[in-house]
Amino acid sequence: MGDAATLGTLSVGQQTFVLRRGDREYRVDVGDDGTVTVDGGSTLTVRSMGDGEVRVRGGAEVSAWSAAAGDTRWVYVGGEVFEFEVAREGRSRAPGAARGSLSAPMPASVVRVEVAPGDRVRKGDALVVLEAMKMELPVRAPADGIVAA
Amino acid sequence: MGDAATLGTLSVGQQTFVLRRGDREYRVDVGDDGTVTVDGGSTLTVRSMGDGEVRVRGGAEVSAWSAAAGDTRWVYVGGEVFEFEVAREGRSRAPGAARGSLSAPMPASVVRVEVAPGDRVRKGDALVVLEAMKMELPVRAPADGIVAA
Amino acid sequence: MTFRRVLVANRGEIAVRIIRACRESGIESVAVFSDADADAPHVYAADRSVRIGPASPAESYLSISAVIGAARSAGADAVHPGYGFLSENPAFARACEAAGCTFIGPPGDVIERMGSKIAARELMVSAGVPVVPGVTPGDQSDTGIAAAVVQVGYPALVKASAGGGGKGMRVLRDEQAGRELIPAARREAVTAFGDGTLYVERLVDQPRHVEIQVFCDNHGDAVHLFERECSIQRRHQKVIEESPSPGLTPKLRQAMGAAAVAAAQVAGYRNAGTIEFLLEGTGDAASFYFLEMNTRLQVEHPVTEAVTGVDLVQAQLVVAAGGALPWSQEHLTQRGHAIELRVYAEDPATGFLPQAGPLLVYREPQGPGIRIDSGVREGGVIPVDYDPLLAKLTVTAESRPAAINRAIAALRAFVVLGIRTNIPFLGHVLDHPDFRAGRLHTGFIDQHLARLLATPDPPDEALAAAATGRPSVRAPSVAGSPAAGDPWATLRRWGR
Amino acid sequence: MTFRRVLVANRGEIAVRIIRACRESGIESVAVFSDADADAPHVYAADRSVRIGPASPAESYLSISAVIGAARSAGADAVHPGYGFLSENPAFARACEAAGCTFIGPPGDVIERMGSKIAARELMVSAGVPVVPGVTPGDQSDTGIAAAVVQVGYPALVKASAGGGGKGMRVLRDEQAGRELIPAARREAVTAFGDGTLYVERLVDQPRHVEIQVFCDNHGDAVHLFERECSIQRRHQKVIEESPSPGLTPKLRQAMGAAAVAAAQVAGYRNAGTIEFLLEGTGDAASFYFLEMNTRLQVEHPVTEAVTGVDLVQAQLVVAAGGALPWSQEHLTQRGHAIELRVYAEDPATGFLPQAGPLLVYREPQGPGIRIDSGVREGGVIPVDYDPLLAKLTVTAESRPAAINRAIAALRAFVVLGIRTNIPFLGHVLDHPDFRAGRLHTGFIDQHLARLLATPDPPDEALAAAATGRPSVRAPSVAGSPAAGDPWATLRRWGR
Repeated sequence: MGDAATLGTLSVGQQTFVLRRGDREYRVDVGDDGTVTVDGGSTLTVRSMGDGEVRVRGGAEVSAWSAAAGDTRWVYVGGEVFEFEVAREGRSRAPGAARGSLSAPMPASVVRVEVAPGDRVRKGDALVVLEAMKMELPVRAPADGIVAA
Repeated sequence: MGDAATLGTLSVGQQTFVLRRGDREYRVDVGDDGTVTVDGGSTLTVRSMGDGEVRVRGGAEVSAWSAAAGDTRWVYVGGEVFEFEVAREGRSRAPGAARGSLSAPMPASVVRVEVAPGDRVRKGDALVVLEAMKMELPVRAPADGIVAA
Repeated sequence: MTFRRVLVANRGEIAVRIIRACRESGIESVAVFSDADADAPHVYAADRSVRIGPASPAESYLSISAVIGAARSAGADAVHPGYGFLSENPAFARACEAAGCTFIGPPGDVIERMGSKIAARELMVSAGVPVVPGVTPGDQSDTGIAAAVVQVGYPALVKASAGGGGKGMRVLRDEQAGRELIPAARREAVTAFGDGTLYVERLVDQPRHVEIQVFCDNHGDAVHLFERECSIQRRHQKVIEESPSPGLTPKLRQAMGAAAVAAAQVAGYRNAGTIEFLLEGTGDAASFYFLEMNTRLQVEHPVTEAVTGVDLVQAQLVVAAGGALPWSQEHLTQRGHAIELRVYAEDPATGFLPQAGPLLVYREPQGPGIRIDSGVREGGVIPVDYDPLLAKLTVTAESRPAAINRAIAALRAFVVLGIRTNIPFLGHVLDHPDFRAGRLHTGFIDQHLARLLATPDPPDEALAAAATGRPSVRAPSVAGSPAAGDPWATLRRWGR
Repeated sequence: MTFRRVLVANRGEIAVRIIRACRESGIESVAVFSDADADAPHVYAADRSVRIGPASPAESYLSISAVIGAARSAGADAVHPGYGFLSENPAFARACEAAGCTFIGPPGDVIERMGSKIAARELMVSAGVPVVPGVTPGDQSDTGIAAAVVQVGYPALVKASAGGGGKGMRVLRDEQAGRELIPAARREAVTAFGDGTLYVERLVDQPRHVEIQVFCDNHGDAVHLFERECSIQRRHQKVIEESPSPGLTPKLRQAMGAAAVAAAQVAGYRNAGTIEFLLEGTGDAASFYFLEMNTRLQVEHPVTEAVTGVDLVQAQLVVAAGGALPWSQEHLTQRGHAIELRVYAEDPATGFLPQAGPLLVYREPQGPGIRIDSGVREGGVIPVDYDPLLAKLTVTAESRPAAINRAIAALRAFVVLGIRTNIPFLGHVLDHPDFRAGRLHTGFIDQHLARLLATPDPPDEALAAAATGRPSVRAPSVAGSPAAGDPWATLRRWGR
């Protein structure tokens, strides 16, 4: 599978996702240390194996597989498939200096670099413009932050 | 498998590789249109399927698989495995303006961008410095050229 | 005598299956492909390949002239039609022979005769094979059909004489229903088969669909290879098949096998074929009725291969080339238990609607007793143009309970994301108490639909994976070797 | 009675195999792992897992206290030892029982008795099972051993009484050779087994290695499951096994099966075991001699499963829990032909030297009649610490020629790059005229080595692929979802 290319690092806080399935919404908080809580419940720990497989440890450790297509998140776990829509994502709860990383959605060529190390960026600013499949794709900052050297 | 990330495009010419196996050397010319000749022989056409598989059309079209580890190139075709050492590579035969692309050896974070669009670079110049596995990895120009916008 | 080069006039898993059999038999294989399939697995599997047209089946896999043209240009001396597409088209069988290629299947006139429900039924009656009480009314008007329905009795089935696969089929439970459903059945028959002739038969309630694999050579020998239980169907199409049938006694198995061989022989059959029966009742007292004959390799042939240990496709190649049947009836054995699960890109929750789209993640299970026949790969796209069968998972074990457990474990290791499939649904069927108990009938899925569709709430693990997993979008490869020119950026496909 | 939770005291493909059998039997599985295997497939396959120590086998998979500790902490009620490691260690079997866990295998005293070549041989002689003419000299001095060699006659074999796997084994073809080789054999025996006792026997020239699978329950029943031909060996270790043996007549098969059952019964055997024989000569007149008993599941058990249709590991779980044998001798059948190929990370060109390194590309074949047992994955690293078996490819077909063709086709679809393997070498063995003709003996590989090692010059396609393929270096994942925090950059492993 095409790995996404990490293009740089940004200072971002903990991420909160709101995922929707049918008429239910779930709040998922993702820490930068691989911990996850769902609707404020008990903590799970996650690791990506790099090929779609995700090891999730809540009680026992289990394998899940996930894939994203647009706003849809596909997940396979325990013989069942779940589709979620991302209702909201990327809200920084802690505006502190935790490090995350930012990745391109697919292998692509860099057309323009819009920022320089040290620049202060705001959520939504274009950082880099990529070209793939004959289209220019801006990669935007998911949160306010400072471009690392 | 981790796809390498293409970080930018450089103007490079046709590539010539010298591959060694035992005491034999082979000259392989790779055009930017996917054509390949071996030791000046008849032309083959190649396509990468993105997961290690390469479709090669000489007479019939066959599948081969290849992987690189350092200077070693591993190839599987027709039930046999071949290991080649890259004795020389990247010599630009036609110094014209054909476009190639340059890729990072593995998914990694960009630590520094050393060049700007329009810069003239010489073979061996560091273009970008990546960080992966706690090491800084410079990505160098494979040929003289001009950094594309 | 053996073939030198076989053209495989099909796509997907069955084309891959046939190409493998050719390779193992020392025969060259030629794949054909439409523009939608230029990089499909069956094309890569073959020794050579020929483009036969655009994605539209009518202009490619269903085009006799395109396929025959490919066979000529590739120098093939035989054609394997697989199933579906042109496999039961007598004109195609004749066109192959006219082009100097052996058609790997029965003669065109046998296909034609068995393709007509009326002619096939008459033939079966003449051979003493039991048939469901039914009639093809001489008066094909609405009134004539309605009268025939009264004659066979309610509930009755009205269906296209020329057809199969459930098209043009209607169940009439009272006189009122007939007024609307008889014309509807006729219209659908005309649309699907170009022939509005209707056939009326008594509906066997809660029947089992049990079929017998037969095989005949050119030297007068014929054998059967036991039964396949195919009662688990949705939209009148099979999704789970197994052998042995949990509902067959040894005595009934023997009687059905003998009837199937008699049916094949009276039809003048050649090569691999299947006699489908409806089974009514249980135990030695159960009745079986001839339903139809499929004059080709079945989708579910792996089930028979698993329990008998034979290779049906390699045998097809031998017998079509004039060789003798590789087995005698007394040496064929049925051992263990096999279950095939058809993995479709379809959405069970919306009436099993076929799905098209990208296979973002596609991981097949493997291990002891697991066989996968597939014609797709991760990163590929399932086109809208064809049957949405992704793969067949066939498990074999010592007993039916062991096979069910193995199948459930294998399904849980079959990961497909990016497109809806029936994988979880199949798991729910296998785990249903009635399935485990062998209480099967063709209405099983409809009867238990609500329970089979029930999906648990997502566990926290699913939400954690959804929020943290990485995008799997597969883009055209644009990366070359490090510090090297990148031909891939400019060359993704060459003209063929 | 059935087990609730089984600890699998092994790694790699056999651990995965046993875990699958547990799952399909409704039994929870517990994997153990060393630090080299924290993310190995067998760990992911199990329901839970326990770290047992550092990479060094002595401190992990060979450590009785570490494994027993894991079994206790996980609450396991049984332990499956797999093969190798602690599987034939009587102290481990006893330690399991002492810890309240059933050892899935024979009692410790049976392991001990059959582990001594001398005691095992005496037992066989008492049961009327033929043995190779040989002697354990009372005088174990160089002179005493040399005298025994003269007594059995040249060529003679001198080997460790305590050992197996070819360690401490020397062939003496004349008196001269003995002066150097007898002390060498003793030294190696001491090093490998801590016991320098030597055993001298007549060397059977060009023997075949044919073994019989046996299975005994706790209720006095014992069966054999026919033979496995294991003559294709390198460095005295099997690499290709098949069933039926191409050299066995029905009469000989019956005689060897009966001898194997007698051997197992006189040994007081329980569970799955294997009686290894040397076969000399051909036809009904061939002689067979007891070689040794393997008191555990064999690496090559899939060959037997393929031709008999049984699941040996699931049967081990049933029988160890006190259940009756699931089969009777008269219902067991040997059908079709199966060949197992052991895929090793090793370099045939340098004496089959084991290899360690990354699996840059690892693609397994699949399809009808193909079974893969593996314990590795693409992107994984083969550690230096353990046996370099990557996978077992087992093919099944109707006949031996069909199985050979299937195996060759499957090997050509088995792509492993980044580490040297014996895959092309195995293909050369299968395609050798003497292999196809069934002219097998334990010296086959040595005899034909030059031809088997010959590699063609690379075709232009290979060079084109080498120059244009992309790097497959698999780095730790550092990419998160788009525009999202990336936990992977900081969390690649948590402590266990």
